[in-house]
Amino acid sequence: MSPVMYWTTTVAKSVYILVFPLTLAFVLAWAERKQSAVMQDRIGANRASVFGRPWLGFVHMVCDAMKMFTKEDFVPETEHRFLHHIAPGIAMFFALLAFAVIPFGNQLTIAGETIGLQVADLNVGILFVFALTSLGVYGLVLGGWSSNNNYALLGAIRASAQMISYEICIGITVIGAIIAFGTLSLQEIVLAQGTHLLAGWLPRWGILLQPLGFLLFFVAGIAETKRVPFDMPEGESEIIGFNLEYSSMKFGLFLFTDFVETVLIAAVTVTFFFGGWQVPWLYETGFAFPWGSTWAIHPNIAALLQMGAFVGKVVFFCWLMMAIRWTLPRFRYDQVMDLGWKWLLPLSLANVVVTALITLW
Amino acid sequence: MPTLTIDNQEIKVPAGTRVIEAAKLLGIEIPHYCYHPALSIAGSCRMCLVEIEKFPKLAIACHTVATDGMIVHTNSDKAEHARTSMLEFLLANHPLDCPVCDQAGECKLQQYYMTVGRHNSALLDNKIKKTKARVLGPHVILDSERCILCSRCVRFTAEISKSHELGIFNRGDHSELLNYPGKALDNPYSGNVVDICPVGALTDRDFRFKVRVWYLDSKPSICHGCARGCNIRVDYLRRRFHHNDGKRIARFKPRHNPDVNGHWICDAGRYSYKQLENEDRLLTPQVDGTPGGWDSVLAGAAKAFAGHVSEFGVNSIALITSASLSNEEMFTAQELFGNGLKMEKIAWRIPPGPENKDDDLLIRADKNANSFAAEKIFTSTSRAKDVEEVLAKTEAGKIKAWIVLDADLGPAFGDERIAKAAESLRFSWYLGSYRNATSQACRFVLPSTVFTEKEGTVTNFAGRVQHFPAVVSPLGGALPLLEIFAKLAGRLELPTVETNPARVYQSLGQSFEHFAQPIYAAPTAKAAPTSKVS
Amino acid sequence: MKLVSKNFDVPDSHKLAVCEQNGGYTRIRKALEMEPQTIIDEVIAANLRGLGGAGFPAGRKWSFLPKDNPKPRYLVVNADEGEPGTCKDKYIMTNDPHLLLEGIMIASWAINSHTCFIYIRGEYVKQAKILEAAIAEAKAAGYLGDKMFGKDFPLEVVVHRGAGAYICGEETSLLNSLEGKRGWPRLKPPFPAVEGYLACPTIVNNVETISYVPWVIELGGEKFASLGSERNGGMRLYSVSGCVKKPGVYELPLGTNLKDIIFEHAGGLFEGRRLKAVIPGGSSSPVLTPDEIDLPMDFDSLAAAGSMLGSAGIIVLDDTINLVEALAVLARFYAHESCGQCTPCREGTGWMRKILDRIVAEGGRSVDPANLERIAKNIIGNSICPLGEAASLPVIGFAAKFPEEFAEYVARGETAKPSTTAVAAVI
Amino acid sequence: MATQNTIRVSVRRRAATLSFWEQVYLFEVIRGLWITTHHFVLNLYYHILKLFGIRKTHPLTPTIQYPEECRPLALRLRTLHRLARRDDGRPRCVACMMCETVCPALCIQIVAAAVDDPNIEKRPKSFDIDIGKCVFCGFCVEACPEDAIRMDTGILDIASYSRGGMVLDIDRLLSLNAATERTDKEVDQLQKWLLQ
Repeated sequence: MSPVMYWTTTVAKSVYILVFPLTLAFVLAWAERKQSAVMQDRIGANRASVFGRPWLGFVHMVCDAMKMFTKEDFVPETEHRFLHHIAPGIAMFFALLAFAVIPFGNQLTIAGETIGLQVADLNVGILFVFALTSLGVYGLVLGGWSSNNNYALLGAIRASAQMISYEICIGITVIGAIIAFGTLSLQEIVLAQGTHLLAGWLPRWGILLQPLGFLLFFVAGIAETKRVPFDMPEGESEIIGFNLEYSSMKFGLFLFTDFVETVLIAAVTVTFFFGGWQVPWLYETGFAFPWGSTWAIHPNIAALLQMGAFVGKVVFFCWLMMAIRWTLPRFRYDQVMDLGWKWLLPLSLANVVVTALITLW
Repeated sequence: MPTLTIDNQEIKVPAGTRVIEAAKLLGIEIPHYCYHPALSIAGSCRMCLVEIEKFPKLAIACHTVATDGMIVHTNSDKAEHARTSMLEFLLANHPLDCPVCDQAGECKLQQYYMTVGRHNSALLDNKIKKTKARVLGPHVILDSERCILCSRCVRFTAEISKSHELGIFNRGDHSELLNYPGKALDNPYSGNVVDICPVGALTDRDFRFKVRVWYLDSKPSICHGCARGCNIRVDYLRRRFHHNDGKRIARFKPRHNPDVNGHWICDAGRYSYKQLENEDRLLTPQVDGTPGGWDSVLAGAAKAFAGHVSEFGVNSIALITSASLSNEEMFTAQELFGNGLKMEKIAWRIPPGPENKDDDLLIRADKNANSFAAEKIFTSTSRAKDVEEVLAKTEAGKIKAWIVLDADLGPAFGDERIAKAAESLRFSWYLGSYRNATSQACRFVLPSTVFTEKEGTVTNFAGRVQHFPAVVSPLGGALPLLEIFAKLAGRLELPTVETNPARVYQSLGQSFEHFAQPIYAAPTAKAAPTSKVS
Repeated sequence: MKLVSKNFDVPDSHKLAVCEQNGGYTRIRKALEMEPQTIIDEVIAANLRGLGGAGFPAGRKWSFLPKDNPKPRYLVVNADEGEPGTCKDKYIMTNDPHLLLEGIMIASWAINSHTCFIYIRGEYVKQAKILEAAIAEAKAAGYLGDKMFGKDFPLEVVVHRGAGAYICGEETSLLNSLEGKRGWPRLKPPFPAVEGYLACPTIVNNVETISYVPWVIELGGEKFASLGSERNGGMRLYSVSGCVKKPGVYELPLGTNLKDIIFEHAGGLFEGRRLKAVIPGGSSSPVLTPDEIDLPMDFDSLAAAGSMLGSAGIIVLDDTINLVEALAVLARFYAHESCGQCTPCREGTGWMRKILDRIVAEGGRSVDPANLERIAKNIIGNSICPLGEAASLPVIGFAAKFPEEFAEYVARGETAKPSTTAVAAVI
Repeated sequence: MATQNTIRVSVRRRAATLSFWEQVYLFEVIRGLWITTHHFVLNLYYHILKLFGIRKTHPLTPTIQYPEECRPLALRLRTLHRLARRDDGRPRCVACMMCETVCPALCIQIVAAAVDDPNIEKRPKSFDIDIGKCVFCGFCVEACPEDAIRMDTGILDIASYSRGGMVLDIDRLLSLNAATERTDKEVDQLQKWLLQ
């Protein structure tokens, strides 16, 4: 690969891990309002307008951002001003970085060069994702602790307890998937889902191999994003969360991290259980349907289709999580811990055992 | 000693006791308007109708004398019906202008309507119009429409003040309480008719529209207006200071004490509350007229004192004290200045003005609340008891410094004389509550609280020791005199001064037999019940 | 038979000479021979009731005087005849003042009083003058003054003219008025016999009662008593007024049938009229319907019939009289005359007047008759003096016995103002 | 008969016992999601139709676009206070302090003064209502013996840039009138005042 090409692709991919989740998160912030409105027979944000039109409420998002940036940045009297400042950055940083190992397509061939549609194809990609999401907890804990406020500290402890509890479940659930696919590399996991079952009629997606695993993962994933029904850590105005002493864009970053994490969880879920960028019956050279007919497509077009499929799947799961967020009420904290430790953890262990037994068999 | 039964309770009462009084002894309140224990029986309101067995009809409890074996039912159906119907009659021509009536909240019509009335009005006709808002005298205003013609006020002016200003005119439902033509209700006790008026007919012009009575809290106290020591009730605001012109104390009311003042107080005492929060109050410590903090002014005062003592000796200083201080303050002053600093000139006697005379009801010529105690406490050490003497010695240059305790010498000796005498002084302290010629003549002014802002006891002219509590908190930067003494003692490096009046009174009792009887409630005991004005 | 009214028709009977020709001042001479206690006993035996209206036995009243009170005793003659429908005392004082004076002398001797006040109604100007002239004549004759008929028994009789207040016919307010105070009734006890005029023992008797005393002495107690019915001794002056042919004052034995008084003595009704109601004993007595008038006119019988004899002022009302208007007139009178001292009478009489005035002027409301009756019942028994009862009894009587008269007014008022009535009912 | 006269006492329902499948939550969650999704899809369909100009009249939501459109207020709705006047223009209020006394939010402050007219005697020298504190309970209206204070102005949108601006004094309270009596011109003036 030529150096020019190398740097170009590297920069492009880096820009991607910034732009893709952030754009989607921005859209999610909008969807948060609009989708809930539509679900609840309301209209939703429609007052802010440009050129006399509310532009489906997008202007509100812009205004919100302007508000976030221009608000007074209140910093509490704390000896850990530095940590206080960087805490939201830590949370956001790790959430974004996890996207580096998530494959969003197979490969493109441009000017004879093959470009893998993944920022970094780590052979331990899955562990990398976990490492980063686990580190994301530091953002919250440091934010709560450095705020020099008992309530914030309590909120942070609550948040970390919850996230650690559910990370265990996620980790164990994914072990099931790893056993099933036999690899730690995310790209390979996706590739492994490109084959079909039942004489080619059914895509061999993770959900078919790990139906229980999917459920557990998805539930625990929502808990990881700290959103309803698991939004205890933030508890916006009711129970006071770790972000109590944050204002302006630092608060906004925490808020945004949630959306980025939503996208991340959606992307990981898709990667593990819904074939990642795979489109059923679409191969590098084109479609090959189970009834025998084929449709040849240029490989690059196919790759783009697969990228689109990935984005589509992620968007669907974002929508689903949003729908859940506006459907369910919040758990009580004891219920959260109860669910995490008494139900999800044993079930995920059972899932591993069963998966392992089946694989051995 | 007849024994009678009231509502199934037996009681033995002295001969001649009225049924209403016997019932009161049993704790049964028979509704009444015209009956007042200190006045003759009128029997006109007919509210106290009770059923007495073997009587052909209902009898009024205020006039019926209790006899042996009498069986009285105050709550029988007949008696209750009679009461309700009497109240209905009383309210038939009553204008029901409670919204503008100052009595609302302490009105017996309202009270009995809620307890024994609760009837619906059956009146379809117009009410009778009578005089409204007629000024009877300097303190009292009359609303004849509200009057229920109980004649308490008429009997008060006839029997107590013996000034006969009021009478009832016209007949039937046009009967009207008025003052006799050309005669204003201006006797020195006129305010009492407001207290005894059970309704809003006679209201206090001074209290008029200032504050609604239900915003007021009350504490018992002792009037400091003269040597009588009348028992009073201080009504004050605890919140909503936008009422009552922003002042806390709204009025004084007499408190029943058969041994001192009966049910009454004089108008001078009644309206003496006004000065307690007026503009003349001293609120910040001052040096030569310049306000300062307590610490700096006290430091200056102590320095001046110490310098003076080392130069001229303590005998060149005179303590001039008001005879209105509490027993505790006098005793502490005596301990501090007389026994502690060995000052020999403690003067408190100020001759009363010629216009002050005793009358045969309550008013005393001596306008100091505590002359009795001053004589007792200061006499042991003082060699100069008359203020006149101190003044003469000051003018002669023998006395070179004054310590004035709340005494205003202006009225007795003239403002100019005080100012001139003070000019020759090396230093002077004024510890007092009000700005006056004496305070202005003194260099160091330390503001002290008035009697409603401190606790203590006073001794009236007959030697009766009476306790008064702190009703409100000190105004501005003023401090109770005992605390000022304690601060001064600290500055002058003298033994610690006790600031708790109860403990000071204990020491006082050990030094003077007259004050040996306990006055302060034991710390655990509840406050003694205060008798109410009927 | 005529006792008190014996000399009414004699010309110049008010003059001492004429009086003495007709038997005047003979009884006093006889009485002066008797012991005072004997006289009191005679009067008790005579069943002489207080003829002012209350009917309290006069002899018993006299015997209530405290024996050991060193204060002077007073006799007060109540000549404040204000009860509507009553004019008997006027006749006595106009036509036979010396009979009254003779009675005063006997009574004073009996109760050992040396001063007598005749409290005469302010409107009785002529009678006051006659009395004063009679007293002067008696004095000149030595019957009154320092020595009564030569005996060492000084007696002064003073005529005191009232100022025209009905309430001053009540004995205690009469005493208050006599003392120069407001004519307000006093609380009882103490009764005047114990503490009356200037807190001294005082006997207050009606003119008619005192005027019968000489006849008790002349006839003797038992004979006098036998003239009337049981426990109602002697005779009585009945003032008959209203819709009769011959209104006037008739002296008849106590217990004469009311029907006989109206239809025989007073000449009956005018032609073509129907009797509607009779007020038997002055305006304050409850009204009787035509069915009820067949009864003996004495204190006990009328009380049994639910009315009272009172001052025996019989007012006859026939079918030309509108009873509601008549009642309104009465209510106006009592409201005007209520002294205003005690609550029920002051407010109740005024209230009843307001209601009745309104009923007459603009028709009534359905609640009015019941309300009137309720107010009246609330006054009765609760006021200081009997004026409250006097005002209430007629209202109760009229409302109970003639509801149809009220119904007419109510119907008129209700049709005129349906909406306001509805509001009133809600209130 | 006895049963008819028995008073029905509502017994607090016990927590519903959940079946196993309900306890699993999953299916219940899906059921809930089904409902919300149903609404979402249907509404989105109509929204899109409207976006493209089809079926404009369909009432998409019950939302009222306040303040451009207002719901008609019930006549007895408690809205901003006003002080009524007598026929001669003087305030009806006689400063009896009933409203001040009954006010649970302590938002009314009245200072009384005397008037010469013996038939009125008393008037409010100042009458301040701190709308910022008011809880709109209407007790003051209930308590008023003179029918002087009323809450019928129909004004609900009360806002100010300062705490002091939320305190309405006697002149302002007297200047308001009932929503039902208001002319169009007064409505305009009111609008201006509210927008200040």
